[in-house]
Amino acid sequence: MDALLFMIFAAVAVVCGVNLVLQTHPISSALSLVGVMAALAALYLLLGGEFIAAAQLVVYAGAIMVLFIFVIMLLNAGTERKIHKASWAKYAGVPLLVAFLGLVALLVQRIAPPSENVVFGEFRKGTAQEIGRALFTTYLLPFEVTSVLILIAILGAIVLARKEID
Amino acid sequence: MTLLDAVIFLPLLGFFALLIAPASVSRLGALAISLLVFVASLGLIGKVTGAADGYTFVNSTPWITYPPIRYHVGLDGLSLWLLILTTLLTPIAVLVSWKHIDHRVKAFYAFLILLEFGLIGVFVSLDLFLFYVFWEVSLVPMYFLIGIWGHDRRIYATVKFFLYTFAGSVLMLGAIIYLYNLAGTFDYTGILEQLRSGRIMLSDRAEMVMFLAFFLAFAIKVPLFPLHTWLPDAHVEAPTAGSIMLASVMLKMGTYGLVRFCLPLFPQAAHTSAPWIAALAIVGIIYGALVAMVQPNMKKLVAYSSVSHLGFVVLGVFSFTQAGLDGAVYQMLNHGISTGALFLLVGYLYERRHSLEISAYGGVATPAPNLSAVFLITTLASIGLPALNNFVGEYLVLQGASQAHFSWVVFAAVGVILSACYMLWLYQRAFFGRASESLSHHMPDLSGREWAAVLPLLILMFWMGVYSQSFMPAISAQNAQILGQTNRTAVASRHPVVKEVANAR
Amino acid sequence: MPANAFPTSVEYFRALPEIVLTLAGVLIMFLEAVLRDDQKKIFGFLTIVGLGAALGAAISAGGDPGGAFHNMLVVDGFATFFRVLVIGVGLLAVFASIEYLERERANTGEYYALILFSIVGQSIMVTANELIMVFIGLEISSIASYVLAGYLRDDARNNESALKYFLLGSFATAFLLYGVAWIYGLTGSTNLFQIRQSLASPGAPPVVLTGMAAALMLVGFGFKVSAAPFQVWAPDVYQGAPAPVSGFLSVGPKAAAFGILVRVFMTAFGPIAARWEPIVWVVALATMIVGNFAALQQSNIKRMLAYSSIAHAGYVLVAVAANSEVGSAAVMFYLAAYALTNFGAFAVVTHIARKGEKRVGIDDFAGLAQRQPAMAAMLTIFLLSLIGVPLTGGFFGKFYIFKAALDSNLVWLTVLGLLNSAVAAYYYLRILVVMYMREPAKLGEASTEALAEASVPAGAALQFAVYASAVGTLLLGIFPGWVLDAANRAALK
Amino acid sequence: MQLWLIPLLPLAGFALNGLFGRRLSKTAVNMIACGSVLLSFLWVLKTLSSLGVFSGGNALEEAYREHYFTWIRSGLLNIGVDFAIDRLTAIMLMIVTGVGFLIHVYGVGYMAHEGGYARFFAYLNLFMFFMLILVLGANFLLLFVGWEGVGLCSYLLIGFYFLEKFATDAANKAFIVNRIGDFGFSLAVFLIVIHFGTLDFATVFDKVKGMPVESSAGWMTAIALLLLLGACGKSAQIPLYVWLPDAMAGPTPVSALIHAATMVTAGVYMVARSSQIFLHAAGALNVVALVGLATAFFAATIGLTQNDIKKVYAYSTVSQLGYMFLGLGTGAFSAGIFHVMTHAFFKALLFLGAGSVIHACSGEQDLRKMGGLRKYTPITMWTLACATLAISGFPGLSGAASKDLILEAAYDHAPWMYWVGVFTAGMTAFYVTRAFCLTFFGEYRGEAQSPHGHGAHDDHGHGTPHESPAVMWLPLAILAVLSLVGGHIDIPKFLDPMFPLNEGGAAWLEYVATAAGLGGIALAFFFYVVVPSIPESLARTFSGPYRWLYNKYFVDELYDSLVVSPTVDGSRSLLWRTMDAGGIDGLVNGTGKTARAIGAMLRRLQSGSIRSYAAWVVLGSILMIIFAGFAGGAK
Amino acid sequence: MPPLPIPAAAPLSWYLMLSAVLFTLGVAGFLFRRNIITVFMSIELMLNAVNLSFITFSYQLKQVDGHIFSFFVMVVAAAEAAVGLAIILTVFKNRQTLEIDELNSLKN
Repeated sequence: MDALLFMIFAAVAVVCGVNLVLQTHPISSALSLVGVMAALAALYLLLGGEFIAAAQLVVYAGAIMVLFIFVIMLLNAGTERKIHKASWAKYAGVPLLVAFLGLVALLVQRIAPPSENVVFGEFRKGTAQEIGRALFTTYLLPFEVTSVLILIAILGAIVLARKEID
Repeated sequence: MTLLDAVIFLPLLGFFALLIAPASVSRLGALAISLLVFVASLGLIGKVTGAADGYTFVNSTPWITYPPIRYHVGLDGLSLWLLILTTLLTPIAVLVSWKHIDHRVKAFYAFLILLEFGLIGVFVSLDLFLFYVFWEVSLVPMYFLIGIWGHDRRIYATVKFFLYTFAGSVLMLGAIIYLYNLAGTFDYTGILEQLRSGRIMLSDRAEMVMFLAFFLAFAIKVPLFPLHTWLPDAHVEAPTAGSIMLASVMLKMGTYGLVRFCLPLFPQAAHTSAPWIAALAIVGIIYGALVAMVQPNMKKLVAYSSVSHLGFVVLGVFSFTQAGLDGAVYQMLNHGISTGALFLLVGYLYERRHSLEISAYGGVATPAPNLSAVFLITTLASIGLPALNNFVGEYLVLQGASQAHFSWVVFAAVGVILSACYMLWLYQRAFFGRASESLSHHMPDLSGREWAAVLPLLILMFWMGVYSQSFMPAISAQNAQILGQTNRTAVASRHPVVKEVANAR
Repeated sequence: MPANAFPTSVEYFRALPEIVLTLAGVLIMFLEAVLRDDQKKIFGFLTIVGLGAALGAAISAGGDPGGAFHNMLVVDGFATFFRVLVIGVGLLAVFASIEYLERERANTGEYYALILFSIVGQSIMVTANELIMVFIGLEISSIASYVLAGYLRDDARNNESALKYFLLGSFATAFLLYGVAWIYGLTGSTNLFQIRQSLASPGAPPVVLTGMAAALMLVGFGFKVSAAPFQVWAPDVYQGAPAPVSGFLSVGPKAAAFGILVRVFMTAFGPIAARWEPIVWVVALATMIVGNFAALQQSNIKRMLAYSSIAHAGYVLVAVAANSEVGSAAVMFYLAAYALTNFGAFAVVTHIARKGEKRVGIDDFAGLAQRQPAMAAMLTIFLLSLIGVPLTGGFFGKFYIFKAALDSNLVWLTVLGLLNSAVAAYYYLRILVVMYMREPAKLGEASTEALAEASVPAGAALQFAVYASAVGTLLLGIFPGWVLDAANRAALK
Repeated sequence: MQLWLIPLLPLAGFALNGLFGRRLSKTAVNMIACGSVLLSFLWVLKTLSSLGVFSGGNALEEAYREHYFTWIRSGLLNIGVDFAIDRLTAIMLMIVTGVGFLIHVYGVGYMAHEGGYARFFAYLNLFMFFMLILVLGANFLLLFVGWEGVGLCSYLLIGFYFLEKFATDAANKAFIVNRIGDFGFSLAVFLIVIHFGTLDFATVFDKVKGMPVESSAGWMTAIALLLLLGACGKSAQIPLYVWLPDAMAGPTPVSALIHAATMVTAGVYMVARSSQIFLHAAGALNVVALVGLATAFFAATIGLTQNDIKKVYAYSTVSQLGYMFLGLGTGAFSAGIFHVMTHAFFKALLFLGAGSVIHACSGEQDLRKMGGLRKYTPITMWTLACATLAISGFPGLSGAASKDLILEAAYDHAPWMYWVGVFTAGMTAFYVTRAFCLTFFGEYRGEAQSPHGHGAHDDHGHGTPHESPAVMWLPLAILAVLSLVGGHIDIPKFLDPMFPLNEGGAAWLEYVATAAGLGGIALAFFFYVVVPSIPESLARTFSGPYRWLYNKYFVDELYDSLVVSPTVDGSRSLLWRTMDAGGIDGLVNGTGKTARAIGAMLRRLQSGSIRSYAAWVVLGSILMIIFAGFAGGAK
Repeated sequence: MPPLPIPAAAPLSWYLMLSAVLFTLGVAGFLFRRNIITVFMSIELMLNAVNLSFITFSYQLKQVDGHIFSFFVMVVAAAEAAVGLAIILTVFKNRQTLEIDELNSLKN
């Protein structure tokens, strides 16, 4: 059952991912990215990450992607124009990717005991309170520091985009 | 704080003083400083020559705690005269530039004095690190002297000069560090002691590698054929003062390094590679002379002649005989005096005629008899006429070399013939014959200032040629020590000193 | 669940520098909103005060080393050294920026705030003992850097530089993260000490896998320190960014990145050194070569300095490859010397470039020795230091690095590095040649105001930055003891 | 005993004239120049007499030496400035100072109207100084000092008219050719130090005495031959004689003093001085004889055809020097030295006479433009006659005495050498007589009005030839007397303790030689006075050989095309342009170019395109993963 | 009906492989897409892939830390998004284009 679910969502994720790469219009790319994220959220759930799954949907799909789409609209970016700029990435890209994927796959093969299966509900640490406790004890400092990160992001956005906004 | 320290740091202070002082007083200031240093340096002679061997005026104060780098300086017979040579030639260089340098005067004299600082430091450092520091420091002012006040292709020349020497010295730095990692100290005497006592052992390969690293740096400075091509350019483009300091003192840094470091530190490697080096030296002697013979440009001619002369020095050093080494060191001084004088006189000619082409001259003897007389004496000195300084050095070098390998001198002595060829030919073309109208117009005889600059050198030519004993004992004593350190590990069979003793009986 | 759920005061004390800096940044942002424009002059001063306070805090925090916040960060000599370094760089950057901002009529508040925050990020990086902290610190400093690089948002060069920096930076960060993920999966922890323990333990995960993961992280760090083949972004970014920012980026974040690189690889990945040492060996060599050789033919001085900074990263990597106590000390000393020297050079460039950075060609330095002898002299000092001429910090830096390398028997790397430094001499000399030995040909027929502009004296603050760097460079060259002892004491054991 | 005074007096003269000469009056210069030499001559006499030389007996059989100071000391090598005086030195001293003084005096007259008057005498004094060092020096290196010094002075004096290219060329030639000789000399010195550990004459020769005669060629032979090479340079022997004829470019007194009487005999002196070494190297000694004989013969043949009076005498000098070497080579050292002395007398006289003639003809040196001078310059003619007879070996005159001794020794050594020598003697007699006749007999062939004399360097041009002033002919007279009676000073006996003389051979040897001489004289007289048309017809009939002789066997041209121009051109085109500028420096600059090329290549990788940058990152990460995962640990 | 030939549960390695594939896809997007925004989105994709790995490992190790880490990654992603888009805006304002290949005025 789990396996079936995994396959479905994995398939969705991969298809959307491929679509993201293939689409020439940013909007469709963005939408397929949303698809990926949704699928991933489901997989998180399978892995027992309730909180993360929710965050995934809220933060990513909800907030970030909306921002993206907003900007795309703002700049009403159209489909990519075909400009022939010979960048060696275009030719070397595929082999590079294959090589990279191959290596990582090898890594995966070596690392994870195929025997161990993911059983839904076996992992209970992913709940909100577990994460909350961790955040406010062990990971207090990073959590606080993140505020600086957010602050700086806001600041940066203002600095750079002020004209457009006001 | 010894007198030596004063001699070392006076130029540095002078440098800053010149920077601060207004440009109007730069000339006089530089002259005063350099003369002061010279007088002070004369005070060093007595004590050093008094001491049989070992170092005098030693000052060893910690500079950097870790790694232990000390400000360790000292004088011995080997370094003394080179130091005096430096301090003597600096005021002369100042005098020579008096009229010749007319723009950015302040900077010029500042750099000149800074150069003196670096050069003095090189000759007195007894800490390898300190030595390297001074070695590089002396490079910078010369770079500017050539680059700013040189002739047309000065930039090419000066960059070439800097890169050539820098490339050589970085490898030396590597070797120095390696030595430090072995010995745990940069102190020259300390390392020497450890090598002698066998507390640190170098594998033959390691020794050879480090020897070559040092040797390359020095050989480039000397310059030893085929690493000499920076020299003609640098000399031709440099201002007179620059040429003088370059030829008379800077080149000696290389030969000094060979004697001071290469031989005692890496005796086995030195002996192993001696035949090859001697071969290069001999090739340099003949090659330099032949190429000098066909140069249309005076400075180039003198530059190539330096290649030839310094070939003798290297040959003497690597003969590992007392005579050869004494001759080599003595020849360093001689070359400093006579070639310095040659560049100085060429500079005089240039100031008058604004050309370095020999063809632009001819018949100078008629309008300027004194100048030509002085030039003639210098010429004779540089071709090694007896009773003039070079003869003593060349004789000893060849004598020593002949004791090591007679076949060496059979070739090397050819250089003596050739030197006569190119110098006399130069003299004939430049000074003999009928002077053209324009030439005799622009060819006043020596002025008082010019006399003042050249006279000390003339006197020294005769003095060093006739009564070498004023200088030689100190040198000999030191060389004997160095030879002892060098030949200890050398195989007895090719042990020239032994042979010399045998001959004596 | 650790006993002390709530941090103690000493822990806050150990984090004080970051706190101080953050507060200063926030204060400035607040004032930016409320103050009138003519009152905003004080920002520069404010920033300096904040940095000074942070400096004091960092030093005093170094007084009693130890971990804090569940060992999220650890304050040891190493961390303190780098904290002081990055804060010092920040000070210089501020001094160098004041005049520039006025000249470019950019608003100052955010700028200083960004500088402050990016320093927060850097100092978090270097104190981090936990990959999460490393990551967040890295991001803080990076994001700030992205913004700073594009600070003059109407300047096309700024935009491009910012975009490139941002995209490639995030790209590389993704690799870093992936590596972290693997390390986490393999060792079950993100704490550096625990990682080390698990790698050293008998039941350690297969070294092949950890090596690969380490390699992935090296990609991220290598990008930040602009090591080949990840150096590609540096020239474009440094050339495009505002001159003082370029100076700041080329030393501050880079120093921090090196700090954390050394800490992660020498402590956490110490047990698998055999895996990454060869990589670093190769990378170091490649970086030196790429930097030095590509710099040979640059005509834009900012870009040339960018390449040179790549080359210097290569030298530092040599010390990293040495992977020894001496090596880490060498890294620290070199970064200190390099920071002063390189930033000083950029400061001079900032001054010469004039409004809109029109005068950044090497030819624009022609005859500088006559027009602005002091500036020329200072730049000479910096260049000589970059070449590695004795009595300058750069020389001692190189010296210690190659000493460390030879200690670890990296003979060939040393030889090649030394030869590289000889090659490098060539392009530094070119600037000296232009400054001292060329007459200002372009100014010859240029208009009088161009001449006037070319010989405007530098403002007090900028001059202070330049002279301070120069003095520091010389001090490190003549009396390196004080910094070197600190570095040796702080070296990672 | 203050031997040092002997050389130092001329040196002082040099210093005074050299430094202040231009500000001094002519008389003052004369006083200084001649005075200093005269004083040193007198001091020589005083020294010798106080050493009891003139009181006969066995004075000076042991060398008397003085040590002044150490010149060079290095390790075990210790070379002092020592003067030593023995019988050989005594003779040389007498010749040098005596003849030298006469020539100085003569110079006063000859140079009276020349520019650079003070310079001339300064150089002359300097020459005296070095020449005296040469003969007084008590070790090889000091000898070498004088050796080089006289070379320098000859350089300066040959190039005295430095406005003329030919003069300075000749000067350079002289110096450089001598350098080639010195090359050998110095190598010999090195060998001597290697094998004897010292350069002091006494020590070295004592050691040699103890050694066996070297039959096969060993290091002793090597030393001897190298010394010989040096001697060949200085004494103008084959193959290094080429400089001497050109050296006539100098003023005539110079030719007389340096290139006839004294300097050129230095080689002979040196060989005689190191006789011990030569005696212990039989092969080398033989070579000396051969070289001498060959030189004597060929120089004489060349002399037959020369038309420049000074050239004639120059070649005769070369030839006479050959005789001396023949003497040395055949073991008759004393004969050689004897000939040195007599030759000094008559050859100096010949040159001074020639000078006087040239002076008379206001600078004309071509025999074809002279003639019939006997009515204008009687004194010159008579003195020259004495010299001519003396050199031709007229019985009883100085030349005959020494030459016959040499020839006898040659006969003992190898009869064929004797015959060649005799033939040469005949030729000698022929060409000196020829010169004499062409000068003084027949009609004056020079143009009556020569604008000015002595080439370009004389301000008193006047038509008809005229006798020289007393200051010039007095020395001539004295030398004439000497060359008449000089043969009766029994040098061989005086030198006997040093060079034991093998008792003279059969009497007929003398007669044959004398006959040859007289025959030569007669033939020349017949050719050039009685039937002046013969020479031209001969030259026409034997035009081939004549041209060879007239052009001195084309030796100069040979050397030039074989040695000089290849060296120069090779150095210029091959070494400098090709190797130095092209090869080595090209390599250096090439390195720089390569570096920049690499740089350009690396720059192009920096395409500015973000995607390619990303590709770099990916590539790098792949490589790293591979390296870390699989090639890892390969350190 | 016979049971489908699929295991009851998916092994960990599948999850990791998926994350690897997604990461690679992200890289692919970066390399091949020419629209800056799309390129930026590819980065987001890569980050998501990394998150998946974290969560998976966290499951394997039975630890919460992985979740925390991915949480921080999200935050960072958000921050990056804000700044990145701002940068893109300025670029667009200056150049009126989002073609990534047209941004190569700085090179060599």
